Amino acid sequence: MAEFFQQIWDSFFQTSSESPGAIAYLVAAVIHCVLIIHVVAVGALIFIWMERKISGRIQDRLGPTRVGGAFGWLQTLADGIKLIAKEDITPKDADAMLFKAAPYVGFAASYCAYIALPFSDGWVAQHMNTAVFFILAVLGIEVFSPILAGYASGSKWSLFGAMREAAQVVSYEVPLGMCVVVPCMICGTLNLVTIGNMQAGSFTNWLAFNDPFTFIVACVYFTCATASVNRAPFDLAEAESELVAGFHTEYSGLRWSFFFMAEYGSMFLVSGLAAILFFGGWHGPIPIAEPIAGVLSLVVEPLLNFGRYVVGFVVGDLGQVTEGVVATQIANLMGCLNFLVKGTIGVTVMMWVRWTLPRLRIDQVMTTCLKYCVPIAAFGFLGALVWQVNDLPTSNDMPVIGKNRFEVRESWVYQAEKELRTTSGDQKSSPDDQQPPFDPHQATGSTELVPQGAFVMKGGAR
Amino acid sequence: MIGISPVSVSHYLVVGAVLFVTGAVCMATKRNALGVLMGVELVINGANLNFIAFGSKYLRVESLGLDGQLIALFVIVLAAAEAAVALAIALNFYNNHATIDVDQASELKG
Amino acid sequence: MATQVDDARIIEFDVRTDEMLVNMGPQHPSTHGVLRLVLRTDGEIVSEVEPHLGYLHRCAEKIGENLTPRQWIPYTDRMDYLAGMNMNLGWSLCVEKLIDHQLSEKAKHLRVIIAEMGRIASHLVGMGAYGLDLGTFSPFLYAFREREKILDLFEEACGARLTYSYLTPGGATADLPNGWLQKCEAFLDQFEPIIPEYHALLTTNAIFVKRTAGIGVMSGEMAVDFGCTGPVLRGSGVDYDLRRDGEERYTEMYDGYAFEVISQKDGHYPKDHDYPAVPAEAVLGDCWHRFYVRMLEVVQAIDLVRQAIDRYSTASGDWGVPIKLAHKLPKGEVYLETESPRGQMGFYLVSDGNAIPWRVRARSSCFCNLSVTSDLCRGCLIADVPAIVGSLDVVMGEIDR
Amino acid sequence: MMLLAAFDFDWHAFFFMFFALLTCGFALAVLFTSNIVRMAFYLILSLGASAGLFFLAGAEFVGAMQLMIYVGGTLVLLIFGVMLTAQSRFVTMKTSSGEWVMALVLGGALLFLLLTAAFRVGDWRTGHPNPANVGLAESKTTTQIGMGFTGVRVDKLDAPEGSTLVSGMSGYLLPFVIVSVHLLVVLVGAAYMARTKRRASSAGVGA
Amino acid sequence: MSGQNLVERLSQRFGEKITGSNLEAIDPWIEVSAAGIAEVCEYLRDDADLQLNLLNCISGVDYFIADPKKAAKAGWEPHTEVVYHLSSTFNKHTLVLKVILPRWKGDVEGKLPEVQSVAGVWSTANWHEREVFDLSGVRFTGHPNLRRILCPEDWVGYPLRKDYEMPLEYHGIRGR
Repeated sequence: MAEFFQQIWDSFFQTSSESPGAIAYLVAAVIHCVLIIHVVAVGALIFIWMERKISGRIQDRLGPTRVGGAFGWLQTLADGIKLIAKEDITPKDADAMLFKAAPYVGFAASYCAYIALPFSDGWVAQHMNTAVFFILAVLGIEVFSPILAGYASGSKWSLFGAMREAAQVVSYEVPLGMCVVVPCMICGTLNLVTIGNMQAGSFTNWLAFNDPFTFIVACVYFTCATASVNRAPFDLAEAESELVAGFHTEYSGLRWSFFFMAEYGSMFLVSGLAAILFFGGWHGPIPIAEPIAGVLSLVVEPLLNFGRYVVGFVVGDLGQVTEGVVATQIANLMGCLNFLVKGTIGVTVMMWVRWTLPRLRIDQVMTTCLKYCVPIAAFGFLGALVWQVNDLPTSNDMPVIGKNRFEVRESWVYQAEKELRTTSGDQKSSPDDQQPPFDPHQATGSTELVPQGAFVMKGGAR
Repeated sequence: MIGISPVSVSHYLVVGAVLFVTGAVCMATKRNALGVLMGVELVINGANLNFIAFGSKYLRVESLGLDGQLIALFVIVLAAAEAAVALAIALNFYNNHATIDVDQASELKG
Repeated sequence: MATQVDDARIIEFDVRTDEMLVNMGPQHPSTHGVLRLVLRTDGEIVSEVEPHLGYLHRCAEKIGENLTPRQWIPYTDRMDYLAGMNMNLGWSLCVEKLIDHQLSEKAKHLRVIIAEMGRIASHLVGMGAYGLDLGTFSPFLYAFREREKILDLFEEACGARLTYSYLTPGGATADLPNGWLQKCEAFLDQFEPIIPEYHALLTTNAIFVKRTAGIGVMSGEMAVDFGCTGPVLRGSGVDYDLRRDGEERYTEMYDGYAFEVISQKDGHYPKDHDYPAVPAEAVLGDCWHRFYVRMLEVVQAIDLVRQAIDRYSTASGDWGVPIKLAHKLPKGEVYLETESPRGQMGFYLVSDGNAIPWRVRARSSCFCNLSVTSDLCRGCLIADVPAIVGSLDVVMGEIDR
Repeated sequence: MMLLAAFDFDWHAFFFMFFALLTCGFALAVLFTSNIVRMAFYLILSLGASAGLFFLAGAEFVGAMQLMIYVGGTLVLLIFGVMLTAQSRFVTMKTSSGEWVMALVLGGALLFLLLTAAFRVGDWRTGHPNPANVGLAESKTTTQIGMGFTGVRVDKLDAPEGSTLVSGMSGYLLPFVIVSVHLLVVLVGAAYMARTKRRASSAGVGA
Repeated sequence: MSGQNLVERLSQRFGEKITGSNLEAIDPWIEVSAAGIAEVCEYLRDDADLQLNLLNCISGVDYFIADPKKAAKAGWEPHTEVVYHLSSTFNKHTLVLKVILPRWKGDVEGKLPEVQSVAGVWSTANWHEREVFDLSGVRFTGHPNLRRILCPEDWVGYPLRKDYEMPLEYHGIRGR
């Protein structure tokens, strides 16, 4: 029993230097699961309520006002209960197995993508080196849900919705991928935690403001993201004025709500991805989180140590809280809030757009993608590339509070230069070129293969 | 786990072999051109699994290294190209003959 | 999507798909009631549209053969239920034409106020619902917000909000209550500045223009050939409005009013300097123009109501006492059309000399306007079908009668 | 891997079994289903599960690539094809039992051969003595792969002098370029080929 | 152009096909024979003076009284009229045409009277003729698609005929 508490304690405050035990991992896993489930499921509840309130305000009405007090904040819950109670209908012409499986495919994909989405520095379910790529890939899988639903429903309107969805999502993956590549290129990694951390400091360090091209790319990213999660004005797959309800025409009750949870889940996902890739991730516009956390930890740390002392009478001594861990965790918590706020802002913008604009036609959606988004994204990509290679000044060079993002310079462009110089030159075995031993605990992406000398060289150039 | 701890290359090869054989049988038995295409995908995937297994550093001390992954990537891309062409052929066949049954594609038979 | 090839007998497709028959309606969000369109589609392209009517058919004409003209007034309300006042007006004028009843000045101005307010209310629905057809929800509520205020005014005048039965043969059921005119003016003052908001949300919105400009283009000749009337006809550039060109009995209501028929002449709309310019993509006779004509008619109606209020308050005579419920009709037959918001609403009345007509016939404007659908929709995309049908602004209650 | 090593239980083997069973099971489902749409669905699941095996083997990039290109791209294309041709008479097409027997016998023989081969080599059979020690960094192959495609093998920098691999230069630049061009040509060709020409008069079947 | 002039002009041109006129009515009308209506309409549409390019309405009116005593006092024989209301968007004038038909073709009950379709002259006529066919039971020869339009396809009877009896039951729905 004591060991159990010890490990939980360790998982948060790392009292010992050795790696945490299995139960600590289990606790961490449970926390991650709970967190992600809440972001997807409870998040959907909140976002649906938000959408109602926002659309109400946009349209000069109040939105829900009854259930759960003046703001109607329990309205979605009440609707959820209604949906659970509704009859689950499978049409006669439907392919029953696929019809029933389709909503879960979408929800699972949406949920699965959250595995790689960090909510704060290191607060991520699975710390992946290819997180960006993974999220895009899994988002791409989500398209099967409408396709299968549309096909299996046995309704022509559903089939239309499915075809549209397939064509649209597959097309929009192209510009979306191009846009995502730009921050990865600047940071030299696909690791979202690293990308986020590189934008520490004031908001000038955010990649969207890195150079003019990244800003363009950020805008295109958001457009394409809106399209790839099927939000208006690109919500052709469920265009109610044309296709009744598109691919979910035949669905009812809880199955139908799974589509919605998946939709809102992916909305927050792409917004969160935008926040990390372009808008500083969990870093606020002004770097005040760490000082505040430092001050707070002066209060919290003694309290924790006191608590440990009290609990220690029952379960045995748990060990001292490691110096600085509390401050880091508080900063992380604030970062997490930061991140949630940013993601929510993205979702809100999507709602705002939805309730303002008419819907595009399918050919216009394709034109927007192929004639506008792809060329602009390619232009932004090339521009950002040229900017990086020529070492043009970025907003990051401005003398502002916070860290200077020197790592940004450490992109693969330099690595390639370095390697090419090494290999084409005669002497190859200068000690700088050796790979440094990897430290498994240090999970950074950009420096993984970079010889130490590169830093020195860059530092000198500055 | 019983029997397969630690996981070795051989275990991956078994999965690869099952995929390969399933795909091959699929190609042989399916009459729908797209079913045949799916068999091809399975075969390719089985082969890919072998490359990954040989390149993995978790399964062998002396692994193939990066080449395994690089070749796997090439295979994936080529499979995509293959699927596109095969699908185009299937659609063309369907358009011209109003059927997707490969057994009826006997125009070139002597 | 089909591209041109040299050999005209060979059609090239992107990917061949099989033709499908799809039912749009009668339960469909964007068919304005219970219209059923049977679409024959090849992928997203619609090759044929066939409207099926009659889901709201209750044979109001047969009912009219068993009721006196005043008793039939509520049935006219329920034809175009979005512009009940204008329907009342059309039937009243028709009956008055048969019995040769002359109205006082005051009653005529009252009718102008009511009819033009009804026009505003109706066009507001047309506008909002068209936004819905194109997938934007907010303009609908903005439109209804203002329409509600008009309905409040109507309610004050006649006690009903949808089926008014207010204008009757002989005049109206009651005079306008005290203070009504001031309220009406206050509404117009408040409403007029809002119109640019609608233009910003719809008329000039880039996506809206993309969805409507150049879609469903109908030439003036075609519009006349299909008997299209009202904004649909004027949207095709035909300069024809019964308020100016109609029968004496109807146009004399508008004698002395300053208004211009809203139709594009020499590339310009009257008074269009205040309102957004026609976008470059728009072709005369497309959905955008039909919509724009409606928007301009709202402004025109505001202007007319203002003039009518001025003249009503100084006019002589009474508000027009209704004829007796069982007024004996002279033998004969009359036909009269009025310019209702959706087009020319005609009533045909045959009397054999009894109080109850021998035959009543309603010429529905939407019925003719809708008949053009299959020609306009040929070869368009599925998404264009709601755009085109919506731009015709049909009300099924009037079509099916 | 650290995580998996945390328990005494061999999580690596457990997850391998999990994904392997999913992969093989759904592959067999593809084989034994006669409904073409369900076949496509099972194929998605099978390939998705095999992406799990890729992740497990430390090939994160390839796994994500498998999900993105194979599952998210190729299979969507395939499903498109299925939907375009899914007339009811083609949805389920039965195979004659003779063909089944033939195919299964030959397939069984092939499987036996492959399985024998799989366990022949001792080095393949034994596995890594302590996979938990390999470390996270070994899975960080993204940059290496990227460099490999541009022609620089950063993992081969310390190759011995004079070996067939010129140090660091045994990359895949040429194949990469060839594959890119090939892909482009194939896509253009496929798009061209899928277009049909029909006589305007015969709206029905074929040219 | 005064009514009298027009009637004379039409009579001159079409002779027998103009069977009568009533210029004293509130809306004066010209009576045209069932066989000549399409021809006359085409002329009215294309004539440079008239340009009656807009067909407002086609109405069917049934004249029939079941009660023989009342019928005797009616002053007319049972018949069916098809009334065409025309107007011109250029000249802003209107015209009424009438075709007078027997209630049943050859007085055989159930055989619908026939009149030429003008759907080729004005496209408006397409649906209006369908409606008249549907409700008043007049067959328009040469109509491209003469089906019921407002009533269901399998409806029995023509509701606007004076001798119409509402069916007692329609697909299990009580009629009366």
